[in-house]
Amino acid sequence: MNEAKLIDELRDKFGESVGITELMGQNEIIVTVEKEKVVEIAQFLKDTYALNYVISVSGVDYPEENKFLVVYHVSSMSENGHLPLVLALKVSVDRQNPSTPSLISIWRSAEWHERETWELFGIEFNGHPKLERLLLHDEWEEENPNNQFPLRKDFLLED
Amino acid sequence: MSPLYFSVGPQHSGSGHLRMKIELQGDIILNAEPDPGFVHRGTEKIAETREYQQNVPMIERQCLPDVSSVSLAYAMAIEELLGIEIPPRAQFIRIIMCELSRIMSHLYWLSIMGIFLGHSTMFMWPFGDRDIFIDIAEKITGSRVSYTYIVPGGIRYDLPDKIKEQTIKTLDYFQGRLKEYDAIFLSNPIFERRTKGVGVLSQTDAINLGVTGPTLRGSGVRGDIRKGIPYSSYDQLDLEIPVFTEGDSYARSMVRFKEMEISSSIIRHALDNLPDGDFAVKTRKKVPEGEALSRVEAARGELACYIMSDGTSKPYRLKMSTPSFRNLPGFSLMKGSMLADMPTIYWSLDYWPPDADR
Amino acid sequence: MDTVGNAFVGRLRSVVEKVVNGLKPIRYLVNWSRLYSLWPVHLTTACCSVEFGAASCPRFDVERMGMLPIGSLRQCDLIIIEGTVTKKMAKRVKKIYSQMASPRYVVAMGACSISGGLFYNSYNIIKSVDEILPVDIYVPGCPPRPEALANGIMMLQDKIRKKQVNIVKGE
Amino acid sequence: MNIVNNIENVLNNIQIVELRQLLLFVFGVLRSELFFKIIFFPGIFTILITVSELIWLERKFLAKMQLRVGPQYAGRIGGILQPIADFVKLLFKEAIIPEKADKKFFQIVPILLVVLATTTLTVIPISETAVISNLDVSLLFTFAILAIFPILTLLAGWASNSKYPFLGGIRALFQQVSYEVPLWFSTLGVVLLAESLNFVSIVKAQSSFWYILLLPLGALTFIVSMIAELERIPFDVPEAESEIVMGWMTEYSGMNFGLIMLSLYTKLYFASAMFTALFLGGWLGPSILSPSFWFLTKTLIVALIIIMLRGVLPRVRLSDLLNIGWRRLLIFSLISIVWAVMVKLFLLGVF
Repeated sequence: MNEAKLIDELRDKFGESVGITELMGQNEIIVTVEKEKVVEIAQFLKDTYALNYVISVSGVDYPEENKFLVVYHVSSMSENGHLPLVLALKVSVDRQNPSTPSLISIWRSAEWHERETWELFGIEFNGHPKLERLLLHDEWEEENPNNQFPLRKDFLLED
Repeated sequence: MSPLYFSVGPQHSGSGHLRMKIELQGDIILNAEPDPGFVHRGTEKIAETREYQQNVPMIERQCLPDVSSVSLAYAMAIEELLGIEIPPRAQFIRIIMCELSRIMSHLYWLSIMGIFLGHSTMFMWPFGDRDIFIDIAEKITGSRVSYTYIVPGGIRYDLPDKIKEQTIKTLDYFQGRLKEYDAIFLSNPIFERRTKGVGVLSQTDAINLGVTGPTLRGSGVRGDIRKGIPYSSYDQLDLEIPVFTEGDSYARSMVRFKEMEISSSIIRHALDNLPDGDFAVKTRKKVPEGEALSRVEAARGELACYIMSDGTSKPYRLKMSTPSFRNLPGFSLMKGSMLADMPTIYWSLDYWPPDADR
Repeated sequence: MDTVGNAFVGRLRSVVEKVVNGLKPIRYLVNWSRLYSLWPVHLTTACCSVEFGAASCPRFDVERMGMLPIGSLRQCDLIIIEGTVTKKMAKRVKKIYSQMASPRYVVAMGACSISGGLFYNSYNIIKSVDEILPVDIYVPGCPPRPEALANGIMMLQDKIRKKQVNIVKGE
Repeated sequence: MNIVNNIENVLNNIQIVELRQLLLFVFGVLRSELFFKIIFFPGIFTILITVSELIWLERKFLAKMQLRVGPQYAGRIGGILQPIADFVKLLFKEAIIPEKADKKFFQIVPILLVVLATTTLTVIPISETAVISNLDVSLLFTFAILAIFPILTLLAGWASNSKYPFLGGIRALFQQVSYEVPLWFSTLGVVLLAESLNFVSIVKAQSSFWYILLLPLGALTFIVSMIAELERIPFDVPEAESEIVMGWMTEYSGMNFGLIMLSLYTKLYFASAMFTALFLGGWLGPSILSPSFWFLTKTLIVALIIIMLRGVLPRVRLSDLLNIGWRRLLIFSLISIVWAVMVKLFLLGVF
């Protein structure tokens, strides 16, 4: 599983929609992808490279660049264990109306992660069956009406 | 008869700090949906306001029964960012601490499994034996449960002398105790009757749902980071992964039970050929810009710690993908099972609510 | 709840209360019985529950002081707040405390329940349990050692020993 | 006995006729032997003392099995006063009656439970003479009383009008009804051998051989189905802590709960007493000790075995519970009846 081959194959198959790709550490690839093509790329990765096991979905807030970054960490798990490859699929999302297609149809294990990212960041995952309150309590909206998403940078903690 | 909705709330001797919304028809559970969040303290948000070193005690409070794995994942991510190499002695001591906390976490799991099945002696025996392991940890790190012993750059101080004899003596005593647990509880016909064929998770479902740890290894998948992607010199140790293929609560329980023996043999092996040399490396407060992902096999499953740093001394974004959160899909196993199976399935996932809510 | 029923009903209750408080030996007997059978509620709020479990394990057995972990909430009279109380948990803790039969006692265990502890600037926790419950005993520590919890229970027992007995309403 | 005489003279020369007759009657009752039996020896005092001792014994014995100490400070010597502390605390605790609950039945059930549990003990002979009511159908009498318990537990669960007690009540009904059938079949063997339904004559008939030696299978089915009657681990399903909190006892608090606990342990004492009377030859034993002492030690040993099971076995699932009840135990009890017939014929010398 050499990583370079994967990056080239991704490049020629999806061309411009695959943004910056780099090699990190021993066997970790970072691929930034546009919002529209993320579902097909994910499907392609799952079929050809058997990346079927989501490790984590984390949202990152860049207020100065006015964008969110949704990072899918995916690795491949087979019957006899882990394969060392980890791919960080990054999707950049506009900060004003943050919404990105949910990858739950491809990776079933991303369901709870996406739901948590929606609750703490406010990033809409359209196509997600159950975007409901998960960790915060029910009266969360009434208590802080102006900014409901704690993990955003502009949500300040009182010290 | 119309279905009976009721919530197995945070105050219930059959659920930890978690609420389960259960829909019951007669004695069969139609739908069981977990409602986590009762211990969500927002550690990821607080971590952004504190230095790297200050975060270690707070991150450990996530999973108090199994502390060393959490701090190891955090430390390894920062070391990857700093690009420093940990001396072999520190790596071996880290392995010893992780395996010790794995045994303690599995003992904690075994005692709660006992009380959930109504076996009060099985609550007391493992808890009492966990205390002799706590003595070793207390002698090494100075505190009973939250050690903050594994820090970015190695470990805080070296092993005290005469710790080897005490550990070997404890492990020998523990071998005998494991046989007694097996005799009174695990090979008890009622235990087998209550856990065999209960909450069956097939191999493909296990991979699709993304569960991890003993829940995964109970369904026939040989998924263990210590073997797959060896870290902190686990590759120098011979490691045998217990895998069961039935995928029911009994398989998951036996995986954890076998792991206790393997962990004690790892500790013995690590203690025998412990390299000498210094035990820590000087680290800078400011971490260079970049991002790092570290994966560690905690007692409950694979723990991934993802840190993005922006060059300052505080993390820009810290994400801990904890094993309990990733075992949440396991609750769907309760559909169609009897109400009496609810505690068995719930605790065979070894779900620790603060670990999942962070 | 006005219908605070008791083994002594109607006017008998105030008579018995006058007698019990008047006569020292009877008051001593009632207080003695209350402090030697404190039944804790089965409620774990956060990570201090590991040390409460260790406190009820064979080494630091709290059952020596008569603490029988009983299942239902109606029969318990001691609630131990083990660790951080998040806002979601606070609603339930208030409801649980109101469902317990009086006389009921509260032990705040761990720095998080006393003053917010390690997570003082979190957006989702109650700074200290005093905001929602009348606390009797504070057990500091993060997590406090089982001996500290046992010492807290003993301090609660001394407090009950000196307490005025009133049967009608909860303290 | 001169105290009795001069009290009688004082009473005789009271002028007011009615008062004299009343006091004489009351004095007669106080001196009567039945009053002594009801209040003191096999009656209320012994029951209360043995029951509180059983509670203490269970907590200490379980603690010893779990390598810990158990109640120690309540009463200096090993926590001996722990049951009394619990009892007095519950007396002075607030007894909450939920609004939604059906108040009448909610409060009647604990009282009825205690009353029924103690009435069953009137027929068990502690020694030759120390039996309160020596009915000649005393075994049938216990049949009747024990048949009422499932109705009461269901009533308790239903009257509390909330989810967990309702489930617990239904489960208790399943369990106790399905385990009464093998319970009574297993006693048929004893009745066959002793040719009488009276406990005293059953015990007398065991002077040569204890029935546990003649009918081991009957004794086994009796003890297993009796544990199911008592809702004790491993048949703890109606108040399965980790599933339905405390089952039908969830809503009870204060003295109501105290009475229920009292009735539970009285039933435990009654179960072991009945087992000793039927199978272990009640008060029969070498004469170095007094007969009632023999009876109490045997009951204690049987109670210890029942308590030991609580420390050793986990809880059975509801479906297996009913399986064991209807399939296995019923067959065992039928086999034990056939076995008893064979033993009877052998004793009569037919073979």
